[in-house]
Amino acid sequence: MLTAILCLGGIGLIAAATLGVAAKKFAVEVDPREAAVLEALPGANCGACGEPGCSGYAKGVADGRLAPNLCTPGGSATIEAIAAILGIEAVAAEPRVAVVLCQGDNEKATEKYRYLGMADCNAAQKLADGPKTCPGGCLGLGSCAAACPFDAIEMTASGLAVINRDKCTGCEKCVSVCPRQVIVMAPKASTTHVLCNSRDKGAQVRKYCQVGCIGCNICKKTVPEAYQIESFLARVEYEQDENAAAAIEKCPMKCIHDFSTGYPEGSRLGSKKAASGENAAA
Amino acid sequence: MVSLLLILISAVFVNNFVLARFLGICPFLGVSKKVETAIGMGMAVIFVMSVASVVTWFIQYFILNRFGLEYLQTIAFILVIASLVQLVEMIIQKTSPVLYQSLGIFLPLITTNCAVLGVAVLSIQKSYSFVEAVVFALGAGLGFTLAMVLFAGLRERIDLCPVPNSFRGTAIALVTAGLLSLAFMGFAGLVKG
Amino acid sequence: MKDISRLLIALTLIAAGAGLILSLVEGVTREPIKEQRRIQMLKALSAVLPEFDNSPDSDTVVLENGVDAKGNPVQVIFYRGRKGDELTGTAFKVVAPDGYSGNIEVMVGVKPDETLQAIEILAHAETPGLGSKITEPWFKDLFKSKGLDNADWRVKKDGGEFDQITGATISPRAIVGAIKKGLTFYREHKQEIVSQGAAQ
Amino acid sequence: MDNQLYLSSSPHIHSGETTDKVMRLVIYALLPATLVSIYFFGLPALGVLLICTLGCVAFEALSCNLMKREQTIADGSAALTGILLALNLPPSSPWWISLLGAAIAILIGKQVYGGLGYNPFNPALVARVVLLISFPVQMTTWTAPAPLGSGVDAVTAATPLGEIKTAVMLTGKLPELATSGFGDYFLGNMAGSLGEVSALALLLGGLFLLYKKIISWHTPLSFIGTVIVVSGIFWLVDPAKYPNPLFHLITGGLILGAFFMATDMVSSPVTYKGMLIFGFGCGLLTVLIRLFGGYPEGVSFAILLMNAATPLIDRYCRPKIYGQVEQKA
Amino acid sequence: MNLIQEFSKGIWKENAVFKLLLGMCPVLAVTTSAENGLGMGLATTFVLVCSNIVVALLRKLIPSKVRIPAFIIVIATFVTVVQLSMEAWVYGLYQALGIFIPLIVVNCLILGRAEAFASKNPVLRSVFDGLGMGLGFTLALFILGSVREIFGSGAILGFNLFGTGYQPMLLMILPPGAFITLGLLLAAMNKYEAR
Amino acid sequence: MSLKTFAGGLHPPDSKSATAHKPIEACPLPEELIIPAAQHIGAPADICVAVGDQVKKGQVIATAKGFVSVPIHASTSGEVIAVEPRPHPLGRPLPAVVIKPDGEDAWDEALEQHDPAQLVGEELKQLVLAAGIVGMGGATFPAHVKLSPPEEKPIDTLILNGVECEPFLTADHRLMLEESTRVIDGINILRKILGIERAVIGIEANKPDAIEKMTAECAPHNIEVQALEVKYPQGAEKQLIDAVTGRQVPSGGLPMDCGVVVQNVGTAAAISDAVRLGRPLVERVATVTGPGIKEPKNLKIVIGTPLSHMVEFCGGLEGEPGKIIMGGPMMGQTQLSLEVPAIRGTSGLLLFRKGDFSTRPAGPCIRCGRCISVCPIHLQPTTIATYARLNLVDEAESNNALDCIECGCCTYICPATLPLVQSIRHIKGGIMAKRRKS
Ligand SMILES: Cc1cc2nc3c(=O)[nH]c(=O)nc-3n(C[C@H](O)[C@H](O)[C@H](O)COP(=O)(O)O)c2cc1C
Ligand SMILES: Cc1cc2nc3c(=O)[nH]c(=O)nc-3n(C[C@H](O)[C@H](O)[C@H](O)COP(=O)(O)O)c2cc1C
Ligand SMILES: Cc1cc2nc3c(=O)[nH]c(=O)nc-3n(C[C@H](O)[C@H](O)[C@H](O)COP(=O)(O)O)c2cc1C
Ligand SMILES: Cc1cc2nc3c(=O)[nH]c(=O)nc-3n(C[C@H](O)[C@H](O)[C@H](O)CO)c2cc1C
Ligand code: SF4
Ligand code: SF4
Ligand code: SF4
Ligand code: SF4
Ligand code: FES
Repeated sequence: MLTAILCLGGIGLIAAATLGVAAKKFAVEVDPREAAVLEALPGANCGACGEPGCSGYAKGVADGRLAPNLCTPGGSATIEAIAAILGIEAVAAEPRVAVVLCQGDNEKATEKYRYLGMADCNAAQKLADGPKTCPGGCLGLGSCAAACPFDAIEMTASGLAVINRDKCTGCEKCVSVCPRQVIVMAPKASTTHVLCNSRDKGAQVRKYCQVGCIGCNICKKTVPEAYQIESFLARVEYEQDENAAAAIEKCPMKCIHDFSTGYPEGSRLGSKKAASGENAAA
Repeated sequence: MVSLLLILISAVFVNNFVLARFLGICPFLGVSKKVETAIGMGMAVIFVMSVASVVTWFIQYFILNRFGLEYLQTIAFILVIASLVQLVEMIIQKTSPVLYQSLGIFLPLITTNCAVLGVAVLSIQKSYSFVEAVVFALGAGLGFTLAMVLFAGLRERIDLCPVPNSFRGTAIALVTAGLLSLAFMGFAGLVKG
Repeated sequence: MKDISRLLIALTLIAAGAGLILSLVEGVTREPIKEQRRIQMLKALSAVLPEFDNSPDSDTVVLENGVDAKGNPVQVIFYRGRKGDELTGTAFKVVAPDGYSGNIEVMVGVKPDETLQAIEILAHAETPGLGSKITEPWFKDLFKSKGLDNADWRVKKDGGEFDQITGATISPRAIVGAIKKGLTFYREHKQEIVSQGAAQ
Repeated sequence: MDNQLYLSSSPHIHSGETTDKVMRLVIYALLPATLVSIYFFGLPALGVLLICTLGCVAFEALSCNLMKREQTIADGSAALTGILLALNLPPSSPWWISLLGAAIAILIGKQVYGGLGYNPFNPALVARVVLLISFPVQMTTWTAPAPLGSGVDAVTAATPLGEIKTAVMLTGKLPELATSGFGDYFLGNMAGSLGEVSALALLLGGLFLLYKKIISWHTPLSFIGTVIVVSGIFWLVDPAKYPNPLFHLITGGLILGAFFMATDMVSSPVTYKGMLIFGFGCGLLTVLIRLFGGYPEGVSFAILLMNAATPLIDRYCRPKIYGQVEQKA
Repeated sequence: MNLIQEFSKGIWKENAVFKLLLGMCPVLAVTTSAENGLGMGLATTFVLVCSNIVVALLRKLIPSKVRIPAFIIVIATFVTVVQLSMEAWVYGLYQALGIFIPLIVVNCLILGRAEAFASKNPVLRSVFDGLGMGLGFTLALFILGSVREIFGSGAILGFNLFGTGYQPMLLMILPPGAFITLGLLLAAMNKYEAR
Repeated sequence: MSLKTFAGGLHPPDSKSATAHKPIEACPLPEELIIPAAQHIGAPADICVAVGDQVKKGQVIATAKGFVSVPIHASTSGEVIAVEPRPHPLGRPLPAVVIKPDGEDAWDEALEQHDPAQLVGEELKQLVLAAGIVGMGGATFPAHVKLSPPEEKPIDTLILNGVECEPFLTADHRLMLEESTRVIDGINILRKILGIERAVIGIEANKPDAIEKMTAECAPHNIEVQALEVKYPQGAEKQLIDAVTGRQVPSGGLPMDCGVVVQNVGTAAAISDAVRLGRPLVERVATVTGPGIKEPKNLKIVIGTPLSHMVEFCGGLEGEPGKIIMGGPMMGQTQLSLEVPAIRGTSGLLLFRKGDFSTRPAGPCIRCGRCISVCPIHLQPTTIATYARLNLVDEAESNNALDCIECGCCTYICPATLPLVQSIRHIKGGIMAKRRKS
């Protein structure tokens, strides 16, 4: 028994002594933030973050190279702790989501030409400014869906991007990738939108789209404070849009939509939503 | 000589530490996303395994066996390995920043890599001589590296594939590891024992 | 220096504490473990030996049988089972080096008339579901009462009389060969084995 | 609106060589071998072929449906995988083995990675090896050829490679069959998998593929060449223990593997240099496994192992690009 | 978070195997049968709970520099206790689990919980955390072991399921089967969760 | 003589027989000419005329803006009837001068004739600039820029590109047969500007008559003629240099980095006119061909002629057009309508009906490696395209995406009918954008 205690104690002593001395002798300056992050990490050195060990990850986080949420063992507590150390702000005050301001899918809007090639909106845009006749309409080739890190965008069968407002985190990746600037960020609370992005004159819009905004001013006349019209295109004033929905029925082109009542007809998300609604009722 | 070679081949291919013995799976799954990282990790493991097997061999035969303390094997080994790894890390970090970048950063991960402890325990279990133990450790490290680098290559490729949603991430990595291990079954029987 | 000494003390104490606890636990488990190992041994022995009432694990004869690959002598331990004073059988371990994957260790029990009482597979690394069928009773029973003189020690496939295992001939073949060798060795050294130290 | 004008990026003409055409040509190239196998092994062989092929196509269709992806059975790759799988099975395989094999090939070997073009391992070989390991009894029970119309009943027999493996294990010496009967082996008159048997039929198909430029010579040549050289060295060292290169060449799955399976472009390197390395690795591993491994045949494992190394080979075999020499100088 | 949640999170939400992918070696290695999986899981749970208790008790006393070695010693102690006890009283399982008993020491799960949880929480919470995590681990091992045993040997906990006509799929109890089965299980779970 | 060539490339059917033997015909003036300000690589020219102005043929209507830019000239005499955005070959309306020809086609009297023997290199170069000479091989790169290599990069070889490897096109072929004197004169001027002796004309072996004629006529001028293997893209600058000199242009570099300047034979002819006659670049030879055209022809057209006018002169359309391609089938650009004008870079007009081209949707890459084996730059198109699909800019860059010359070989050969070139072009844009940012 004594030998066991002595032996193990001895090994412990030697280990501690070497480590202690070595720590003094080989001390290396480290970024205090890095040290703090390391302290906050679980220290499991499991590699779940994809980095070689916790210290590698701590360094990456301190450098800003890595996101603070990659440590699975640590869970949300660790993420918060790291965020606190790095002084990263908590989530933005008002949640915003992306909205695709277009309803002109293959069935409702015309094409300038038939596009053959890479399924990428930016690539198509380079060929004579994209196949869609409407210069602002969604091309439907899904660059935004591919870019969204949260799988929040679905492409409908008829070629239109639809954003799942529950999944969207407001990261704006899709906005920066869309060649037609048809995606905008809007407050999540604002559910009424004019789903059109064409600045052409009404007569021209009618030629190429069944659901395009023609700038007829009816919505503005109905709810003056909620709408604004510029270059033949109506926009909802998101600051004062409580009553915006009142104009929906009035719009002759049916291009105003309220997302609180589900998704526009024809989009896959729409049908999905309806189905889950039934479930909820049952 | 031949027996040493057989030990080596067996540890690298036939009884590959990762794919046949299931040791060191955590880093195998965790640090195999990029080939470069996998190579670095592999080198670090080879190094630590070799050093650790030397030290633990001496501890076993000159301390534990001598005092009849075989039952302390686990605790003594892991204590030694953990301290050793930490020590090596500190030394490298101070003395050679270059080496540290390419090798040292992997060291902490190795402390809790059961492959290292596994090598130490197995070579005692197999009553290897000192030289055999070292060769065994080397082979185990090489086998680990081989599996890891092959796997990292495959994963880099899979990253570019439209894997079905439910398989994305770890699931497909595990299936791939399974197929890799399946291929390694071909080495079965190449060396007996 | 202060934190180093704190560090030293803490780690040493914890390690020593661990040593203390473990040595205590070891103290408690030492006997049961010994007993377990002995029971394992006796289990194997009683499976292959005819009835006995002594402790065959302590009634042994050790003989050398050639050298192994490294040149060290190979020791074979013969365990002798007795009933009363009568020698009822002898058990010893044979090793088949040519199994499908690695050595197969077999305990064989020989009756005084040089035929087998039974065999038991102690250790093997054959493929589960294939070679591992050597541990199934029907296979082990093939060897009951077989001796050098009343059996053709080859598997059926090679013209002998031992059933092989479908799809896995190598493992049985290895065992048959090893037992045959063991029996031959037994026959050659029977005198020493039976009589040595018989007094105790 | 019906707009007939197309716009696209250049170029505007295409060679006309398409994926389905490539697959179709490979299937044609396999016809001689399938016919020979049906000739030698009769209805059971036909059964295995049908179950594997239809099974693969069905599982492909099923998985496309499940994943809501575009239907891809028309590209012919699933059918090809099925035929190749069948050629890798013993003629006596029970129906459920063939069907399970088809499921493994298509689902685990291919579709979990996203379908055609993405699988890192050869699907047919994944299935074969899974089956071999899972059901060694069924997968190593061979029947001797019973040519159509000969009225001979199928009897179990060993493959030449299996037989020499057992013999060498047993006696340390080669049996007689390792030095004679090569003519029969070449034509396919021996026990083995459907597609292992007739080197002649397979060679015909392989040459057709080479001629049609579906495959390049690099992989088959370096594969077969390495087998000849490495097995030749062993043979020269001890002709009593190691069979001669010709034996290696025309028994077992070497020809099938070298021309049809190692050349599966999806799971092998894309550059010529890479293909040479790939073939070399396959050849070396094949001989080592055949001579020293636990399995009598090593082609499948060798190819799978090299499949695993393919990403690395590709990585280190990038062609030197135009104009890069000068830049460094 | 109350104690119940502390306990239950480890069973599913933060399951060590399915969600955190910790301690994979024993998960893959010993699950050739449901029984082995169960045994390994319980052994790990025991060590986990005990080490959580001790670490939670000592958490104020251990200087942070030697934190890791100290935790490892604590864990190794309990592992050795388990090892010795199993050898003494459940010898068959001891043999089946083989080298993976000493390797519980390096199971990232245990050190991870010691570091991440026990060293920051009081004893009682740590016990519940350890229990939850451990049982979650055990559950995962049991499931994996069952699946592999059912397909690989046609049996569950040793009871033959399908009669003699069934051809067990040997692959399942061999190494490749371990990886592939776990991969497929994970995919099935992803599918389930994505609904 | 053994034919020289480069490594890689392929042999698409050359489809030149419809026009190879047809002499160049002058296309009559259309109702109105649309002359865009952007006709070359570099900054578009500044329009300097207004509606109502009367212009003479060869008069400057837009001035060069910056060094890499050239002036634009009226291609006939008449009245400017509009200065506004008009459909442009690039696919969107761009500023253009619209001229209603007065039918006289009168040259601007201010244009002076010169004797090259009397002028020094620098003066000749100014004439080239003033004449708005750009590369006629398709890239429309201002010629005076190419002719101004910096001191530290000595030039020793001038290569004349008479390869015309694009299928269907025969304009350069006919030019060499019919206007060899102008070409040779242009070469002599170019040699004088560059101050070098060595000049080589590279011609693909499928134009034996051109090789024969040029060999005979070049001999007295000490100009070499090199017959080259028939292989696409033999006419691409880098491949041509490799074939003729055995040198390789460094990755990311220019021909002058290996002492070579390459000019199209048409460019040489235009330079001859610019110096001897003082005539700017207002007309060019273009092949109008393809299964969608009734009578394929080689035309001499004035810049600004709408494509519809050229089609009409060639007997009109054969069936419904499916693709209108400006240029050849490998590198040409598809057009939205026949209303766009031919510009300085228009070497041909190719019309396909639906069914004459593949509309097969792209499948997944089967890694057959063909694209790699045909790429004349030895890139791995499939790898770059995969990165492009996933928008992985850095990975594409490290795979040398920027070296791609967009020759189209890879897309042509790909059995999965993947739009490889388009993907690579797309990611090249991404790489350039990233570089600009940092
Ligand atoms: C994965 C695998 C494992 C095998 N394991 C064994 C084994 O453990 N024991 C054995 O005798 N044969 C084993 N074999 C079979 C041998 O390779 C050999 O084919 C067989 O022993 C010959 O016996 P047979 O004549 O009954 O077919 C195995 C085969 C495979 C494919
Ligand atoms: C930005 C830019 C600068 C260039 N500068 C020169 C130059 O200084 N000298 C030269 O000989 N060519 C120069 N070139 C011309 C190219 O070498 C090449 O001839 C031109 O891009 C057209 O080639 P292509 O038809 O093969 O694409 C330049 C091209 C570009 C795009
Ligand atoms: C793929 C490819 C093919 C080309 N083929 C030709 C050709 O056949 N004839 C030609 O004159 N230029 C061809 N070019 C353009 C040449 O690279 C180069 O720009 C031109 O010869 C330079 O002369 P220029 O500036 O006088 O046009 C080709 C370019 C590319 C990228
Ligand atoms: C030359 C050639 C060889 C092929 N070999 C195989 C093969 O061995 N196994 C297989 O499953 N598919 C093979 N295929 C078909 C196809 O590539 C295979 O289904 C893909 O691997 C699936 O992604 C081959 C195709 C070609 C063109
Ligand atoms: S919203 Fe923009 S990026 Fe998305 S599919 Fe439409 S055009 Fe493309
Ligand atoms: S990319 Fe970002 S902003 Fe756009 S839909 Fe996805 S989550 Fe929302
Ligand atoms: S990658 Fe570029 S250079 Fe290479 S073949 Fe394709 S288009 Fe031509
Ligand atoms: S040619 Fe097409 S299918 Fe072949 S490797 Fe290139 S991209 Fe892939
Ligand atoms: S349990 Fe994590 S490496 Fe083995």
